[in-house]
Amino acid sequence: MGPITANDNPAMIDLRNLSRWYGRFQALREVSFQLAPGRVGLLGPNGAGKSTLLKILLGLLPPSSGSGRVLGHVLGEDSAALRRTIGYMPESDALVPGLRGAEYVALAGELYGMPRREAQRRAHEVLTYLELEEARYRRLEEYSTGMKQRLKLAQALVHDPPMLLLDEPTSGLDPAGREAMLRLLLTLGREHGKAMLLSTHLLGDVECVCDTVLILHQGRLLLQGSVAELCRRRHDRYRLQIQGDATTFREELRLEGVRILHDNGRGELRVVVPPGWATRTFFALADNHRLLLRGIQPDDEDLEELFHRVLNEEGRHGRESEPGRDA
Amino acid sequence: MGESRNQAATPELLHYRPWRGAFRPPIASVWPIARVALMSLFRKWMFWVIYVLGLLIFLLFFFGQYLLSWAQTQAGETEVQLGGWGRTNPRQLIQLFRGLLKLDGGPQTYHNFFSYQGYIVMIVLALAGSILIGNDLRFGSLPFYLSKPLSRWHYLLGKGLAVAVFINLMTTVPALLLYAQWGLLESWDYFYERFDLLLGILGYGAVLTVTLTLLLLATATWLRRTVPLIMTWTTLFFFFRLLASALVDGLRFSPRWRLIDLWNSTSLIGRTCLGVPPRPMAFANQPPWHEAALILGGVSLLCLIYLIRRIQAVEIVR
Amino acid sequence: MPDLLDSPDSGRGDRPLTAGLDLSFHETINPNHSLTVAAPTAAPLLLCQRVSKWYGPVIGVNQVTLELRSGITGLVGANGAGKSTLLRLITGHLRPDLGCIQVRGWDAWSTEARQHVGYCPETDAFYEEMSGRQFVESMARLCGYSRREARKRTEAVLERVGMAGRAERRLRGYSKGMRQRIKLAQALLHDPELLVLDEPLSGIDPVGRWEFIRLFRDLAALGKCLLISSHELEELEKLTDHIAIMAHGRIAAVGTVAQIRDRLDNHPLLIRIDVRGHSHAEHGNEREARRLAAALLKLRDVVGVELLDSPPDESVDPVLVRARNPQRFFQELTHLVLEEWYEIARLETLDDSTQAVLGYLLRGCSA
Amino acid sequence: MYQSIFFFCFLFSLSFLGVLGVLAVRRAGLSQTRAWCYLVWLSWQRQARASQMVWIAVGLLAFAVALVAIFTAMGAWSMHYWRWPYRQGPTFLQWADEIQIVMSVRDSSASGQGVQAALAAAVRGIVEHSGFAIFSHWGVFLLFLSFLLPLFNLSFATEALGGERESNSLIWLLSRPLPRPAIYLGKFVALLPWTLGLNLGGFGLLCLAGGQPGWLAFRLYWPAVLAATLAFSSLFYLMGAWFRRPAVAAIVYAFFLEVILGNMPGYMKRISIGFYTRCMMFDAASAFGIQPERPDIFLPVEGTTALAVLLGLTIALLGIGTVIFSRTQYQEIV
Repeated sequence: MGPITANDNPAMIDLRNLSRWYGRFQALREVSFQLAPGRVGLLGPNGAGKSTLLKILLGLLPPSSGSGRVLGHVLGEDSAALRRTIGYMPESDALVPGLRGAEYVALAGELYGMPRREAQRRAHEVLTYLELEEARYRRLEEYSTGMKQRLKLAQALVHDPPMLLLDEPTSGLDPAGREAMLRLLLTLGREHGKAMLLSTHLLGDVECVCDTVLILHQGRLLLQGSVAELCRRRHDRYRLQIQGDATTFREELRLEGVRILHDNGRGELRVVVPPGWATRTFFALADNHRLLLRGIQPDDEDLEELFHRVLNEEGRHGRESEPGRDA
Repeated sequence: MGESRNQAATPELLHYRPWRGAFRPPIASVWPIARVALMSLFRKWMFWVIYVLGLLIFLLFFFGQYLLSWAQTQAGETEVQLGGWGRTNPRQLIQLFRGLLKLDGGPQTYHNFFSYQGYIVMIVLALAGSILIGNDLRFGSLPFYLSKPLSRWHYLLGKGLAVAVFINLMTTVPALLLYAQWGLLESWDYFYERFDLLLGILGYGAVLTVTLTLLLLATATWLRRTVPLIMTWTTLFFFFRLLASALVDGLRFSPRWRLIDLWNSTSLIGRTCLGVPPRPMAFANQPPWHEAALILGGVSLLCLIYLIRRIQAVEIVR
Repeated sequence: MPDLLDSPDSGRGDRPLTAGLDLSFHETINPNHSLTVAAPTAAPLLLCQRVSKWYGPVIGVNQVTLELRSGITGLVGANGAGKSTLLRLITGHLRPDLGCIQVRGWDAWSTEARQHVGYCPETDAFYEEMSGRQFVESMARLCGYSRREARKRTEAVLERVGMAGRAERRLRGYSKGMRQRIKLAQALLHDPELLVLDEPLSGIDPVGRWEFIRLFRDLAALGKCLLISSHELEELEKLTDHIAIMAHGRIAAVGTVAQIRDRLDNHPLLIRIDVRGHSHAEHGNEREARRLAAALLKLRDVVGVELLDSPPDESVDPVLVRARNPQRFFQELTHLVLEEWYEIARLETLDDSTQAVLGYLLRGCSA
Repeated sequence: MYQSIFFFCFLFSLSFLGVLGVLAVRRAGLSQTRAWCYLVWLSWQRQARASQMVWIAVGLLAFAVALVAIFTAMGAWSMHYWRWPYRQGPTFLQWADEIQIVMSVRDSSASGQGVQAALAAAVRGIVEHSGFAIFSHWGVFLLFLSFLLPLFNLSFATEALGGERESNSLIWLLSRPLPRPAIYLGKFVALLPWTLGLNLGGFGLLCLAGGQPGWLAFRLYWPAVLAATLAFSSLFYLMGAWFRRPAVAAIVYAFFLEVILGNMPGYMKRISIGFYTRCMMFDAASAFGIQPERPDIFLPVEGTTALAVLLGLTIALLGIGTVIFSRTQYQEIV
């Protein structure tokens, strides 16, 4: 019994017109997509329906309408067998108060169906791997946020599932913790062949870990595409750090056709450059105005801008192809 | 821990290793759930306080039996003077005590023990219900359990198992200890001759376990919070008991009214299980045991129906 | 970690422990945070003196000394460094085991101190059955305002946090971002001088984050003193550069990021420069990076240069430079670029961010 | 006697509120008093919103009242219809008639007849007036005093602080500029309408449903119910400030310790609240022949002493609670 690979299972997830209502509130609207096994990012702002989608994929919630398959299991049929192949890292704390770290992970292993001793052994192994070794015997109440996140990952990994569903794995983490978590996920995906679906509202998370991205907005699937493609357009943005009085420098930049998106007033500028721009010009301008240029970094488009772009494109596209879709 | 992460650790040790092995069926996860539930209760000092209070009754019975038995062996055949009333044989005197206190290894001993445990079982269960089920709902542990390959039934079964263990820890297990103690104190023959008592104890325990477990699961999933749970639970076991006694003993209503007292109903069935001989006066004041069985069966069925409906509801995941 | 808790402290008394630097707030000269003109006798807004707090055997806050008078101060540190404990001590929800905390001269545990403090706690529990507006209004009335005044203030703060239009729903159905806004609104009600905000930015999407940052700036401009704890160092850097760094229950350093960084003499700046393309024909088929590295090595302030492997998908070659005296180094780098025609795709100081400073400080601590 | 008790209670509550008011005003200006009044109002409201609890309490009360009303309609509060021998013989009323007839037939001397007539009338009188005794014993002592009264107090008083702690919302009150003693006492005052309303009001309803004997019972017993409510509320409220799970601690006390202590022989029972309540009741109804089953074992105290003890206990518990609440550092429950 090996991990389910691309050969066994051409589609990791295959959804057709999936909708979910909570009373009169529609959390998911007619979501359809197919995904090959790999690392997939699920992006969207708070309340876009990401958590609902994950719970449906896990067989915890039945879809109100539509159908789907996850790793070959039809949704709603044998959800226990489906859940055995998935490690789920919930967004909420979902801890069992009163337990110690190692007990908690071992319990998860047993609930997945591992024999008791095996689950305990494996719990310690996974905790060591996630560098929670010293905290193993602490009570869950004493864990800090970062440790809780890794603990939740540990309980999802304990039975070595072929696929991971991660709901906001980096929320509440300090930057070092976030970086470590992302590195961990990348390693798991690249070197150990874990398929994963990573839900987040941070573009950086997806960019770092995933190769495919899904964007949800208000319960609707806005975009499915490769991360590389999504990030392709960003070569025209820079973040500059300068030291000194920047007023004339900014004027000069404008004259050169550079658009200044934002100036934080303390020497940091975000700019959009015209095509064919050479960064050398920045240096030249800075030198002219007796400024010190301390940093040039290719800049990210933030999620909000990305949404606006995707929404605009989608809107245009939608109007052309499916006129009645929004009704 | 942030700093240690940056330093390269020994790669061999920290390598992720795959795991190969056969999974067990979901039913195997019932016991882990129960075990963890028990563990989280045993780690509360409040539980031990109540449990020790409950054990007081057991100790009373245990040492009562022991002391009387010991006194009997110590007492000689000599007659003792009892005040101005005359002389009597101490053995007979002790025998009389035993009969009066019902510490004679007969069915009545065990029945009394079970009945006296009523209040303490009620209090323990009110505590257990809010910790076992209320806590899971409050701290959001439910997604943890339900995201595992087990159905909601397995989850409930696990919690039910934990509850059943408590109930038996308070009732059946001490009763069995009393049984063993009597056999060891008196004679081995007791085990052969009164084997029916052993079965009776087990039967009584089983009735208690099934009824109370279902009732607790149903009320705890319905009410969730501690205070309402305690209110309902005391109403069921305290108020109805008072009411029944007011109605039947005070206002001389039909003994059938005693059926609203669930603990009394279980006690009636237990009486039948143990084969307690009916005492004419007291028994006339009690409804027949099959009516009690009918009531308990009805209550259990209602709880079961409620649980089935509740567990199929979607919103418990949210 | 354990050696940290007991050893280094004995001889030093109340000085904040850092990797060889001792910056306390009033020593630093910083235009954004110059003291408000106050009579010398006036008590500082917040004064923590050698405060320690234990949770059972675990130490939560260890000999913290902090003085605030105005402006925005960021409180940063890893998860579990003691930030929340410190904030709870300041707002009078906990009492220090050692030392004392005063707000305008009142003990932080007293009622009078609480009149000067607005607190936005980390917890996410409300009176869930109320609507957002009802909640804020009852909080206003608990401050002692009349019904009319409370309503007026409620509207004002809701407006300010951008919830005026959507405060009618029940709190139970609020998203994380809306909850954060309501929490902030109730902290602003009685117009306190000191605002203590515990993780106000966590769980908010990027748009909300910007609005909050703007709001905090406005508040600071009104003369409020803000103490904000956050992991979102990048956001915090946008907001203020005056930070207090906490590690293992101690304040490791207070000051601006640059000040703290500049004092770390034993760590030369680490700068990454990505150069694009191959070099010109006259230099042979040499990589551009190699040429730059050679040029850099000739500069006075460069301590070391390292060529890194280029990332697989990009046509750039990274060079890692260690340099002292950043002012002069960047000046010379500019000239180098202009004179020798390099195309720089990225110029980034890797270790002057708060995070990097934090990293150095922590390593200094644990070493 | 009852006037004086009533007056004392009234004075007590007035002075209590007065002390609170003075405390609140003295600490810092006028607006704090307003904040305190609002705190009382808000806490009162929030108790109402713990709807499950209120519904269960009201339902329980309605159930008890309905039962009592049915019994009253059936005339169950007297011994008329009791039979002797049990369940088979004629009723007591028939016995009384029969005694009268038999006696009048047997002896015809004038003096003898007088004695016999008096005896028969006494028997009849006891049978007729037995209603109050029966109602007292079953309706008041058993149903109300040993169950409804502690339960109502327990549920509302532990929820007042315990509920806030359990849902982690105490932090909002504690971060307001209100003195901690004022918060503690304010929430207690907000609790009183609930416990007093349910207990006194519930007792009133129960008695109203009890007809003639019920009316008498209410007139005699209400001071005891009031005092017991105050004492129980302050005790359980204190548990809310102290324990993580106050409801469980309170239930152990109310239904286990009270039962055990209250039935112990000797002076041990004098540390239970129920003992003093019963003493007040016995004292109030002594003219009607209500007394403990075994006065030599029960060892009752004077009614006024019992009242003083209960009120003193209330004040002491509130004081202790205020000190505890002002010094405790409340943490969130994870």
